[in-house]
Amino acid sequence: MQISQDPIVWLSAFVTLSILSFVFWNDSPFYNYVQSAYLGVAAGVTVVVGWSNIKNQVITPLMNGNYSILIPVFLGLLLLVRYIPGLNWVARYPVAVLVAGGAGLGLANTVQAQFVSQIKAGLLPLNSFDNILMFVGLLAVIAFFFLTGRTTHVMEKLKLGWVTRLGRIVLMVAFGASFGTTVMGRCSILIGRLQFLLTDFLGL
Amino acid sequence: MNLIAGKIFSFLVLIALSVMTVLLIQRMRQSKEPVDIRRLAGLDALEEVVGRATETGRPIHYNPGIGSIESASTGARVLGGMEVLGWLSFQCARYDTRLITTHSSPSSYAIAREVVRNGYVQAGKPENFREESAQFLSSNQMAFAMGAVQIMQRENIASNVLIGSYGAECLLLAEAGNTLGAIQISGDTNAYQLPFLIVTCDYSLIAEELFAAGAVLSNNRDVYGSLIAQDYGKIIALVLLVVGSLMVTFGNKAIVQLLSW
Amino acid sequence: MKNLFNPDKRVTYFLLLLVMIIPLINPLGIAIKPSTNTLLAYDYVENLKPGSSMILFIDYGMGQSAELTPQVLASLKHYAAKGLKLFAATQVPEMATALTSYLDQTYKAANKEYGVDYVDLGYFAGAESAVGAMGDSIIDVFKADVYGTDLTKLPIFKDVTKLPDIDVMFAVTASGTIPFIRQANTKFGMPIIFSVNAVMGPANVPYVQSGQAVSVLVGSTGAAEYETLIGQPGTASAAMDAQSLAHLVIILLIVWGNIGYFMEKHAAKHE
Amino acid sequence: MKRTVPIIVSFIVGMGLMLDNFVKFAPLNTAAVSVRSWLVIIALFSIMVAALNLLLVHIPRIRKRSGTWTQSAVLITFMLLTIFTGVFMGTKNTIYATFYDGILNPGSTTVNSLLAFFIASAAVRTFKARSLESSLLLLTAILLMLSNVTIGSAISKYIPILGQWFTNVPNATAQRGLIITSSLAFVTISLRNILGLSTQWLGGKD
Repeated sequence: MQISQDPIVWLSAFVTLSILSFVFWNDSPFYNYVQSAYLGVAAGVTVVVGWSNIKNQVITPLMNGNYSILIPVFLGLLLLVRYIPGLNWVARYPVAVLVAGGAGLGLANTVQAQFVSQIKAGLLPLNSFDNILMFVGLLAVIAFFFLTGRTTHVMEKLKLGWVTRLGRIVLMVAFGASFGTTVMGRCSILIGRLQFLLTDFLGL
Repeated sequence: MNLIAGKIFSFLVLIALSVMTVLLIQRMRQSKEPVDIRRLAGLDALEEVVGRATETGRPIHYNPGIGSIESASTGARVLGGMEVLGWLSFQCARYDTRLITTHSSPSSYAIAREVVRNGYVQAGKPENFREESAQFLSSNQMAFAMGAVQIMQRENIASNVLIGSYGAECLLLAEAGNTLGAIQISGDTNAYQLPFLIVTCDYSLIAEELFAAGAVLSNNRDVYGSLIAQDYGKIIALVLLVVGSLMVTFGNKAIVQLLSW
Repeated sequence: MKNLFNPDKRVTYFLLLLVMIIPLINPLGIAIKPSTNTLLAYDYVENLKPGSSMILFIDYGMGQSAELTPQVLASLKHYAAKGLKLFAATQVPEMATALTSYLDQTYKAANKEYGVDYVDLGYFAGAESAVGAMGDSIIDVFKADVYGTDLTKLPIFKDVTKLPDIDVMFAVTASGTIPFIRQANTKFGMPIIFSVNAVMGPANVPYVQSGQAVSVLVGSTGAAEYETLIGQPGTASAAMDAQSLAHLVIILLIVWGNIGYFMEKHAAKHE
Repeated sequence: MKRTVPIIVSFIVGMGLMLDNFVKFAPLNTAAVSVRSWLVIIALFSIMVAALNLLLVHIPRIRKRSGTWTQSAVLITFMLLTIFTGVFMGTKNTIYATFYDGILNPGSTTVNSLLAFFIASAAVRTFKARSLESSLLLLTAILLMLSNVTIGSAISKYIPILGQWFTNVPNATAQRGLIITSSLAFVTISLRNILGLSTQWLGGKD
């Protein structure tokens, strides 16, 4: 076991152990101050990377005479106006373009990507146990999500209340699958940290 | 001008959904019909939440999660939670029960403060409104969760309401509430956090049930109208699935072609 | 009775740490058998003809890198060995510098030529909207690579201007697969290989079954299997034994807690 | 001017980008290409505003010495140091690289690793089979936990097979149901945003 000589490895070992101390000592000052440092660096990195993008995607094209880019730049700068009292309504224009643009792009393909494609994928020949189970399970889950009286009263009249309960049970299997796999994800991040401490730092 | 092949059916479905949504929202805005939603376990438990807190004299804690109101994906969920908060604050004002809410973003803090104060005004007791009912903790997920847990432990809360937009912090909040023996109701559309909420809380509003509960409690006509439109969309899906599957079983691919038109 | 089945938190923390550290120091060497998902992704790339183009999107933060970076490195080593032309970008600002180091460890290490075999496009703002804009023109979205050189001057962009010109997408995401499916697969049928953090594995199975995604590699287990397939065991394989024991401990804790719960309920019923 | 025009703008942009996907109509398609490229630039400015917003949250706290102002002081100093070295001396500069590899990388990874501890403590204290549903959830979770890791197949070769079946049949059909129903919710919410029926993104009262 020979401890690493690299100062950066020492610094990250210190940061790792300070944050891990939170688990055993809830308001440990190490955790509080190291976390503040990390949040500061994270915000700083965002500004640095954002600035290099502004140079590449805004300033250089403008200098090369591509003036059509002035429109989005103008809208982007309007976002800064939000901090001038009385003028913050001006910032609504870039927000409108961003929110509506995102919604429009999402809407354009959501129906095909999720609604239509997944219904097509649900059209299975009912000739095997798995396919029949998937067919009934899918109908039950969709029926479970009937919420308003207009549909649920019809379900009660047709004595189909049990379909909603079946839908809820099938959903529990899906949530169980996600729950089980989440544990793997959380553990792998902690194991990654221990690997760093044991191999890179302590050289085991 | 012509339609792009392969996307025509989706376009028709989108138009049908849009027309239904707009018409139903307009009609619900005019009609006096009460918001009629199927029985939701989480909704009925809200009475129990207020009752338990009033009997024991211990406060109710509400927390909308780390999600911000501005972003499209989390905004609707936080606003659904705020509608539940509106009902809660009215009940707390009526029964003089203490209500504490903790927040991770200045905007959700500001809106919650307005919602709770409004609840006290409607109950005719504006003077009973207390600052503790809306507290901004931190925008960092872990610091926000631990701050809320410390308040829950210090105040020894009777009930814990976690309806909004959550990340991994909901595990911390729900576990703390559980170890305090508080009655807990949760609600989120985030399928990755729902498993934890269902296992740790007594009652859970699953996915769109959250919006339905919010619409009932605050008589939100727009949400009610769009929920009806969504239900009709589900009927379209069920019809396509049943007819399509039967036809595919007998080797007829007409519905599959229709969907890929 | 209460504290036997409801131990102090620190007891469970020590137990978890112990069970993870022991196999990291001396591994148990339990065999890693690749699952269908990993084979789907691996075989798809194996059947690509050399010189096909691939675009990599890093859509996870530094916090998830322990779970997803092993998969990125394993896949990039495979793509370099197959001689694929690689376009690499990230929509998370803090990952721009990390992306450069991942390319150095894989494509540069396999002495591929920058600008001809691979290009580092760095960070782009706008998430799904930007992927939508790349459908029109990648050059217009980025304009220059990380080093500031104009994209039109790079040989790799000779016959590639927009996203549909690229053969395959490799999206490594911790936030969601739908934005990539909507803007690339639905719009112009681009095949996508996903690597997602473990929590999103089960939720994305329908997209593999519907053919909208080639495969969805799941977290660090997928990475360990991929490392085994390319014959270069790395950090993910080394972590698998610790994963196994950690999972066993958590399962035992759940069972133990529930035994206490049922005994308590049983005792309460008889009072 | 303050409310109606932004709503009209959002209607035009939203509808335009949506229709562009379905309709081949030259003026609409070319306009949509440029609007999409605008989104990238505006989004770039909005993340810069969000990052600088941190200054507005923490600097008043430092000036007023209120609450955890010492932590805010540490945060702001590291933020400004990172910005200064990164912008003026380049990202290859030693100080910037030390902050990146020595603080940001371990910091964000370790904060995320804490969740493994909380799952372990919650496992014994709160994950109880209270009802039929939570027991079904827990049983499926335990099966998936075993089948996801190598020890599962070591215990018995049926575990991975059963795990795969649960993932590809009951789980897949339930997730498909969730996808179909959530896409309907997404459509109605996005429509209400574009058509100006819900305007919480406008913010403010006037």
